[in-house]
Amino acid sequence: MEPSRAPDCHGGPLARQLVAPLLRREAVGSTHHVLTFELDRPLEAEPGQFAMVRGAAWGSSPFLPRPMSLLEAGKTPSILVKVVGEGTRRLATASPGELFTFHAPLGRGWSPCPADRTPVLVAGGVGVCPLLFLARSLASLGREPIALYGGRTACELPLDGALGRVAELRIATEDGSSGETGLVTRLLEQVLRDTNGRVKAFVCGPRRMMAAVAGMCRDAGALCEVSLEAVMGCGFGACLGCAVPRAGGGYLYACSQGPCVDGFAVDWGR
Amino acid sequence: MEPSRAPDCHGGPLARQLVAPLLRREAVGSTHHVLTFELDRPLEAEPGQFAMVRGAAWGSSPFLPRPMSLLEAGKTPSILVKVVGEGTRRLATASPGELFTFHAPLGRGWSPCPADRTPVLVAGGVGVCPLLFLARSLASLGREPIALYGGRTACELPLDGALGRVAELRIATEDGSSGETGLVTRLLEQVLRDTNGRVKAFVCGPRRMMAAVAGMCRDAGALCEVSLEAVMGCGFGACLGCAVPRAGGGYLYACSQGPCVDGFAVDWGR
Amino acid sequence: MACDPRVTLGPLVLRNPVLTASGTFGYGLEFEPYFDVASLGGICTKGLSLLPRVGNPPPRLCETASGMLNAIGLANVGVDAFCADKLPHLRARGITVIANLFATSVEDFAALARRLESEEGIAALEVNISCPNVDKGGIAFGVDPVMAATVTAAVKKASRRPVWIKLSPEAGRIAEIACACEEAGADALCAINTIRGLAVDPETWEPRLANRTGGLSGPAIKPIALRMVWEVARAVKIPVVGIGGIASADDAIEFLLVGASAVQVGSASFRDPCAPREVLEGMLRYGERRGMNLRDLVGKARL
Amino acid sequence: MACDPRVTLGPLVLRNPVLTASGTFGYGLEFEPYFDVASLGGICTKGLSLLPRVGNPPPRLCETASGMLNAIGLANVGVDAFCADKLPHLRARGITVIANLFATSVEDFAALARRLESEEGIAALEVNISCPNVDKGGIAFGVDPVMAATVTAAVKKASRRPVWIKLSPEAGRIAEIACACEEAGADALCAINTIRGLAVDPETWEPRLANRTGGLSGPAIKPIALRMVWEVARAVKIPVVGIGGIASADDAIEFLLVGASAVQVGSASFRDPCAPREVLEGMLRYGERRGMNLRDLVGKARL
Ligand SMILES: Cc1cc2nc3c(=O)[nH]c(=O)nc-3n(C[C@H](O)[C@H](O)[C@H](O)COP(=O)(O)OP(=O)(O)OC[C@H]3O[C@@H](n4cnc5c(N)ncnc54)[C@H](O)[C@@H]3O)c2cc1C
Ligand SMILES: Cc1cc2nc3c(=O)[nH]c(=O)nc-3n(C[C@H](O)[C@H](O)[C@H](O)COP(=O)(O)OP(=O)(O)OC[C@H]3O[C@@H](n4cnc5c(N)ncnc54)[C@H](O)[C@@H]3O)c2cc1C
Ligand SMILES: Cc1cc2nc3c(=O)[nH]c(=O)nc-3n(C[C@H](O)[C@H](O)[C@H](O)COP(=O)(O)O)c2cc1C
Ligand SMILES: Cc1cc2nc3c(=O)[nH]c(=O)nc-3n(C[C@H](O)[C@H](O)[C@H](O)COP(=O)(O)O)c2cc1C
Ligand code: FES
Ligand code: FES
Repeated sequence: MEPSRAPDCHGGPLARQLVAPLLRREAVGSTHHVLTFELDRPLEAEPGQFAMVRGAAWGSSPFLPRPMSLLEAGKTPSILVKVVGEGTRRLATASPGELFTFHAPLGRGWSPCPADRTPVLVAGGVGVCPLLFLARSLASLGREPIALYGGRTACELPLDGALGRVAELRIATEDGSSGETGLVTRLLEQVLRDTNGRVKAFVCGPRRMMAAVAGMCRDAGALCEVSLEAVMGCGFGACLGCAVPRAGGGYLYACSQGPCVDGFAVDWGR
Repeated sequence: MEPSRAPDCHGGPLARQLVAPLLRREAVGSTHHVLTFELDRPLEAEPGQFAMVRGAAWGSSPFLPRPMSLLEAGKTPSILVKVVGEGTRRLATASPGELFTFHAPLGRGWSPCPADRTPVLVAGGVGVCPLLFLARSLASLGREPIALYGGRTACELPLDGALGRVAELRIATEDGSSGETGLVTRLLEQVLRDTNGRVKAFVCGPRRMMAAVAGMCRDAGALCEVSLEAVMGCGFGACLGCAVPRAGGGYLYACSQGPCVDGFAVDWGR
Repeated sequence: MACDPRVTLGPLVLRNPVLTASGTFGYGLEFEPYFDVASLGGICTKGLSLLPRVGNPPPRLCETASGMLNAIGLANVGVDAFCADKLPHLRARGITVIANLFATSVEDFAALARRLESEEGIAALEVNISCPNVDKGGIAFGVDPVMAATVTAAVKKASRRPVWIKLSPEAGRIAEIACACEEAGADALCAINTIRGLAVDPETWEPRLANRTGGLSGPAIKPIALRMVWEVARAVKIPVVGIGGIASADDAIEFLLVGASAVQVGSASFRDPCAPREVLEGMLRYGERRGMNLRDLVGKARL
Repeated sequence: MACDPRVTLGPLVLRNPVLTASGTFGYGLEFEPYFDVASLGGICTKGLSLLPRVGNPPPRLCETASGMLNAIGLANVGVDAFCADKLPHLRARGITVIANLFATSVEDFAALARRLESEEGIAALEVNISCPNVDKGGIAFGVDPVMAATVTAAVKKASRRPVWIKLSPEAGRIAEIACACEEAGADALCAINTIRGLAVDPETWEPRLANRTGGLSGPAIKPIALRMVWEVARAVKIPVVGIGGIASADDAIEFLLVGASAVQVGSASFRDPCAPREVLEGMLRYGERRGMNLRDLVGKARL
């Protein structure tokens, strides 16, 4: 049967779940790993979309697949993994050839940046993934994004080099081990001032950081899009597990209405 | 603290559980694998003893370790694995370097063969493991064991070559693809006749085979020792899961009173 | 050899015994990219209530050993939006739809059933008297035989459709509730819903779910579910639908063997959206290998 | 920073809150090669009955997702042999012993308690009114508040020792049973015992256990156990001992946070005989890192 599209499904390429071997795993610093998979046919995906990834031999535990932002699409898509628990630990110790279920592309990617707005990418830690993909895409369109990248310390800025190649990169660390000392919002403050708010911020990082950035953008008249963070069950709208409080009441679903949503559509207070 | 021995614990070396990497895995035919582990100090073990083996990264499922007869002791002990379910499948796909918990030596090994009895090893399928270890040990003592080895087909006779080097090997297969056509009991019949029953049979294989062999030995006045088969929880007497009906009522515990027990001590009918 | 996959659930003949469990399969349409949903025995919709419900605050999910806890709180679009936006598509695709109903009073359960009377393309009603994640209704009906019977009778009266009652694993004696529902006219019984559990973050001391407790599902609960389905199937004459941790054809066959006439695949669809199809295909292979119709496996365990 | 590991369970002060669960630690001596058992808070013996019991026919165990089913059937050497052959060794080694008791009548429970009165080296009695694997006794007492209270009162009367009642997860409302036992004089409550489950071999159609059903234990049940321990701890004033799927220090800390004063490590000891010691060491590190005494974690979850 030719797969048909659910009526309220967003546009973009249809998701497939397939079994794919790990092609290679590269350590990035001590706690991050880039995993590259080998697909049978190229994955079409937009920056900001994600994959649900799971070891084919995990058995019944860990049970659920793990949402991971796509770093790039194509025949050998990759993800960046930060070890925080059992699932990411297993990803970070996988050997080439190990089989994974790879379910992608999922969710809504970033929406376009209006021509009259400078794209400003605001990244925290592994939040860099969907933004690196976006930066590459913007660069290929001839746009010149500014990237603001923050973390506690220099080790928490994976892929900063790659980001610097496709964007004008500014860094902030809390301990001052790289770039400016302080939070990434300090960098944003300056950009908003310099540009008089004529920017669109694309934001992915810890919730508190995204909340702060959204607030600053609102005040400055800037546009703001964020990539939502939520524990996910299915990744495609079936479980209603990935709720995020919506401005005005009710919930947004990170996997089907996001992960990329208007930063002002989120109720950051609840 | 110096480990002390439980009061009703049998003699022999004390068991240790340690984490050991897989040194190598060799396929033996299409469904069997010999796994060799690398210990920090040599394992002392007797033929017939076993190990509880489990992947250190298995998490909570499969939950229990798997009992596996020792093929040999020393600094690089090995086991022979036949794939029957999830645990053995994982063992059979492990890569060198993967860490395992290795809990050994456990249980009671084979008891000595009286000087006036010919040792006759009766093996079915993976039952060959504790018998190959025994055959090597007997051979090193200058005894000349006879080994009777049976299976449905030639592929189900792993390690027949190794066994043939340390024992006088006779084979029976149900489909006649190797050795005599028929059951291993046919071979035993002849040995019992030729020796007038002056043998001690050491038996490890499917329950039905062990029951038949025990019956034949009893009739012929031969001694008979079997290696019990049971689903095990702990492997060292703590769960009482590995019960096997005892002649005269009650149960034997395969892990602590066995696995090697007098074949006439088992109630094969219940 | 031939294997007839069809099963009979009281007045209903299903294409095959593989359904999807409510709340784990969205409204069915989410799975269209993955396989032909109409090839299944049927789908149970997300729990429908008279009015839309936004559900519980997040976090709503957490993972546990071989399973997961959820406290979705019966978020749903409401029965009207379901009939307007979802049902026509399901009907057009030839999908067998079981409408899963949730209410906080006997009257509302009956009203829901009546509301659906005029809609075409609903094969049966599955009445959820066992949701552990809402303050009112749900499980309160499911642990008391009198309440369970009252709801059953009210829905039966309000609808000409087959009425399935979804039982709670938290009744001390599930067979007692099952018998009460049978007597009150239920056409089939579904067992089990999730089992209430709790998880706490040892670092923050916060519960991992905003609702504190949530329902445990997945392979972890399969042995408990299988035991309960066996208890229910032995106690009643009406058909039983088995649910709980089913992730493979072997799992599903275990449920048939202990007396279930059909099964529902739940959380396994999160791990693999094609899980229901794979369960079905594996069951067909099993039936063909043995030259048996799937319905002939029902109750065959040597128990 | 300093961390005092001691905990108080009613009249009893334990070295630390890590005990071993009955039936999963033999008579304690089996673990001597692995670590110093006396360093634990205590061990609960295999269930002791007045007369020796041979237990159920095999198979007695089967593995399930993140857990296992067992139907040992309370095989044990009997109370006399325990006192003669095991207890002197346990005493000599300084191991804190909790004697787990099983009987099929109130009188026999009392007789067991009396039998142990003259023995030294028993810190408390743990009364198993929740074994799912025997025909008579066990769970029947555990699902009925009146029966539970009767057993509690009888054992209390027969013994000067602290009496712990081990609760069944299969009572519809576990808190109700808990309160009944508290009123009847129990010194502490232990929760939970295993949950009855079933597994069938899809090829042979035989149950995987000769006893048909068995008790589910292991990480699979942890979320259910944690919820029940929370419910019990909220309902009573006496201390609660948490049991169910504990395999790591984090697991144990979760149980303390929801209100358990101590924990028991069960099936995890099969996977790793040193599990109880590792749970304890991890808890000590946790306490030291936070500069807290372990008893100060009890009930601290933000629930
Ligand atoms: C759309 C999306 C894209 C993501 N992209 C990436 C990525 O590119 N790289 C990356 O390393 N991580 C990414 N994450 C986060 C990643 O999915 C989680 O870190 C992972 O699921 C944790 O699994 P675990 O088994 O290691 O941890 P667990 O043992 O499951 O949990 C460890 C801790 O992490 C928390 N946690 C679990 N899941 C999530 C989640 N989905 N979001 C936030 N916290 C969670 C838990 O509450 C717990 O405190 C993304 C998440 C989403 C929703
Ligand atoms: C003392 C002893 C020594 C053993 N030595 C070896 C050996 O050297 N090589 C080897 O390949 N196997 C050996 N076994 C058998 C081996 O332990 C089982 O095959 C293994 O535990 C199955 O695990 P699994 O996860 O692959 O199968 P599961 O998925 O757990 O089960 C698959 C099937 O095997 C049956 N089974 C499970 N465990 C056992 C068991 N312990 N005994 C018999 N049947 C079982 C189950 O009932 C089921 O039908 C030995 C068993 C014992 C008791
Ligand atoms: C995320 C989630 C949502 C659920 N929502 C409902 C629901 O709305 N109505 C209902 O009757 N059951 C609901 N359930 C219960 C399932 O239908 C099923 O009974 C349970 O998950 C056990 O099956 P499983 O182990 O295969 O998941 C839900 C389960 C999950 C995991
Ligand atoms: C093999 C086995 C035997 C058990 N025997 C007893 C027993 O004799 N008495 C008792 O009160 N509980 C018994 N239990 C229950 C455990 O003490 C414990 O309550 C249960 O296993 C849950 O803990 P766990 O998940 O950590 O194993 C037994 C459990 C297992 C697995
Ligand atoms: S993760 Fe399941 S609906 Fe979003
Ligand atoms: S396997 Fe536990 S007692 Fe033998």
